[in-house]
Amino acid sequence: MQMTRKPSDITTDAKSGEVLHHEGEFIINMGPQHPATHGVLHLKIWLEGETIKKIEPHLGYIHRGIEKMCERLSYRQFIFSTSRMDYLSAHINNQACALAVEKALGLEVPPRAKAIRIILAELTRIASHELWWACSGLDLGGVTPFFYAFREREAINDIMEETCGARLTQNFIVPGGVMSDLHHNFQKRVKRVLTQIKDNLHEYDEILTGNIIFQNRLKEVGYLSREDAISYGCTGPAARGSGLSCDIRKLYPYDGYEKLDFDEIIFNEGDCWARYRVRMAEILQSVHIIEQLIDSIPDGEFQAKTKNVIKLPKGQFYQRVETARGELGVFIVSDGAATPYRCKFRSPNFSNLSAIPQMAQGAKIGDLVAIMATVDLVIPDIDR
Amino acid sequence: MVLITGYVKMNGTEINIKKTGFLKEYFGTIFTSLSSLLTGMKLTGYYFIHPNKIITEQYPDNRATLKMAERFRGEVTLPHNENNEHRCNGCQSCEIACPNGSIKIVTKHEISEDGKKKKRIDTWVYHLEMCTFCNLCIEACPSKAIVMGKKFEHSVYDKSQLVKILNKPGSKVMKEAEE
Amino acid sequence: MTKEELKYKLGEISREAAFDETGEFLNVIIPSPELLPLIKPLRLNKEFYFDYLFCITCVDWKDYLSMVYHLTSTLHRHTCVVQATITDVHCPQIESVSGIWKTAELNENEIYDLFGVTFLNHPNLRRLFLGDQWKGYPLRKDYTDEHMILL
Amino acid sequence: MKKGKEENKIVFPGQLHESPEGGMLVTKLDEIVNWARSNSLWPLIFGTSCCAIEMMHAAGAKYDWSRFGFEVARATPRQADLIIVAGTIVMKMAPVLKRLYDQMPDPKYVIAMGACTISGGPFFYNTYSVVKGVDHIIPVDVYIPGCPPRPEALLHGMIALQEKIKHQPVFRKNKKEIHHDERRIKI
Repeated sequence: MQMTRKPSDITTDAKSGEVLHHEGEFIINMGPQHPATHGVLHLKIWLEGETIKKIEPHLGYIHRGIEKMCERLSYRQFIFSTSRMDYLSAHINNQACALAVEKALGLEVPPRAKAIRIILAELTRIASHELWWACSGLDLGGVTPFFYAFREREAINDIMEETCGARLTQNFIVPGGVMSDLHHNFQKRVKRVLTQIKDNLHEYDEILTGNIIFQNRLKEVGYLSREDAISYGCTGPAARGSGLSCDIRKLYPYDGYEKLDFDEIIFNEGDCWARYRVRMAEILQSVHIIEQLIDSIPDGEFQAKTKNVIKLPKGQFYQRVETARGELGVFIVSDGAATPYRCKFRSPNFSNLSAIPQMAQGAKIGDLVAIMATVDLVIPDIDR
Repeated sequence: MVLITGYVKMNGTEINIKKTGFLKEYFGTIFTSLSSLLTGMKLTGYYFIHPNKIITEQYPDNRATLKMAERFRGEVTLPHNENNEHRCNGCQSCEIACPNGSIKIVTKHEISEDGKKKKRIDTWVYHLEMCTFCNLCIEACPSKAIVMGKKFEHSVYDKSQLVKILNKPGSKVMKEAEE
Repeated sequence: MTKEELKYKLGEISREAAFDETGEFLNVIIPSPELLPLIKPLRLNKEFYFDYLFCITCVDWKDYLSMVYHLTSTLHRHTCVVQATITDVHCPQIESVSGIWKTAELNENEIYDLFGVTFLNHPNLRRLFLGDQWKGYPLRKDYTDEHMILL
Repeated sequence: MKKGKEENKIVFPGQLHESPEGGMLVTKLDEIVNWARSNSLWPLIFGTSCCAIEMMHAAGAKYDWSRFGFEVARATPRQADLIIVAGTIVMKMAPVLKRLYDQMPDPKYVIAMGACTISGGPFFYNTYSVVKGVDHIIPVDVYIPGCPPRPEALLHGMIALQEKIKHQPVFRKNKKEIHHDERRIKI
């Protein structure tokens, strides 16, 4: 963090005459290399004493041009690049792309592939929330949660490695199904992990949730009203903590979520504590979803037959899924060729980030870390 | 909704102090926060005296027993048999399937015994420094010539060592894999 | 509201609107000056109540640009897509919708950065990702760069 | 020291002349300093994308890089002597990375972790804003390919760096470094 303080009363821009800042006002640059930003985010913060007056996000420190890149990749290939966007829910990103292609082709995915996708997606969601829990503890000054959450993450990563071949960026989904069948150990190990998570969740509560110091840092901090959440386009746990029903799995079900029994977690308080509780409850909902499927994975093919070179019909296709952070939309404009004409990823983090200045208005600078921790940003997903 | 996670139990310890007086509130806050802190530290202490629950893996010492999963993607390999033969016939499907151009196959034309011109691989260049292990090349290979290797320790001091030539010198294509 | 009802109601608001029903959602295609007169009632009118702008993007069609707004309503749960055509490729301009949906502010910065579309009445228009020194608009189809090695 | 000059010099009886690797004392001092340096590498966290998660896993309970003395991960360059570049570096980030590297005190080491850092990786072709390899900006000591590499692979790379540090000259006059490029890493 660099701190600048100008001695003169009012500093104005030489060209436009616009007032830049007044006396007693600090401008602090948080980032682009700051441990609490979970990546390379640059926030320019106007402060009056300790109170935040204004925040301006400066992005692009990890802008890799994935949308441009996808215009030259075939529909089989462009799936892999999306795992690098929101790498914590890489599997769900891949699923979104595959679903968009399948929707355009009118391709029917075998039920076995659907079940495999959902189980892996929910495992990804649990792993992502575990990491969020670890890091929000870390951001707010507790190092211990980090080690507890990574224990469960390792168990999930081992399953991913055994079935998909990679720990983090799996690239297991292909248009029309999944790349290969489940590993024979899969069901046994998933059940073991689910019991481990359920048994260990009380430890999470003992270490962090029940801690009064931690609770006081989250309660009544970073308030976001339901109207603002809608206006800023917030999705995911960040919006559900403000009472907005926006779970894509419920509203626009895909891959057979409509047959499953689970609850959409909604809290109405709108503060950091509500967002924290949404995520903690979502871990259990994901466990519940996997439990329904794990013993009844349908038999049959794991991949529908597709042509070697996939060509989408002309038109525009929009597919949305619920990642661990909210709604990911894949918007493909096709001109009938083997590559997309234009590919847009509506990322959940980008909209959630735009609400941070609103949440942090009038808060103290120390609370900004709590706000960013509970919104759970993944910066490469913002910049793409 | 609150019932499903365990924090209902913890909610009992939430600060619930009425305005009874400054001192009582002040010390009450200290007491509750200390007690909740100790609850967490009790758990840490539990693991401290239960060393059998430690999951730490002794990495460089356990290399002999460390086995990667069956499907683990470590590197692309081109297996050769004992006669120095491989299955790659140089169709370049993997090169086309690779999304980031980490495979380059240089082909040459060979004249076989019966006088026919045949396409054969000259060098099978694999850029390990660019590979993302997405498995698309393996899926695309029609003759199953390439497989994913299990080795993951690729650290080098020099970047140029990461560009690998997978076909061994003097290797030939297997009879059954031709065309 | 179903697609047909939306189409009928929207046709009453804007005379120049063309409709495309081939996709999943109802597409409303309008010229760029017609954007605000159409989109304001969509947000404010109780029967439409499109309060949730979930995706803004731009598509470069070489001889024209089209801004694509995906709108949905958290009340009625109906969706429609507004496509505003910008014919001037060299100096594209369109009215900002950041006064109606706050999410548009950052998204329009992104589009300004990557496509070069200038948003009129935008509170803080700046190049979000690439910075002011960057030349050209990368997501345009005619963009060339020496750093960009094509496979 | 030039070899050609030494051959032409007349050696008087009783005169001390340096051995090519430095004297006994200096060599031993070197070993001590390098032992201390290699076992207390404090990394600067420079995680920009996916590789940072695997770096966190390496710090986590299962892999636990504190077994090697790496656990003091710092967020400031002033207190770090190793920078693990984990993730894509884009044009806008490159000056920041250079500046962070310049702010680190000597001796400093760089590990390039993951395909994006080594060469641009998946973003080498068809993108406009990615730096094609971090060694265009700062000198790299150890390259760890993978996308992202396993935590064990990161540990392997860091042990390889320790190996390299153990062989570098500190007090020895002979500043010719041992060519690590030809040596295979063995641990």
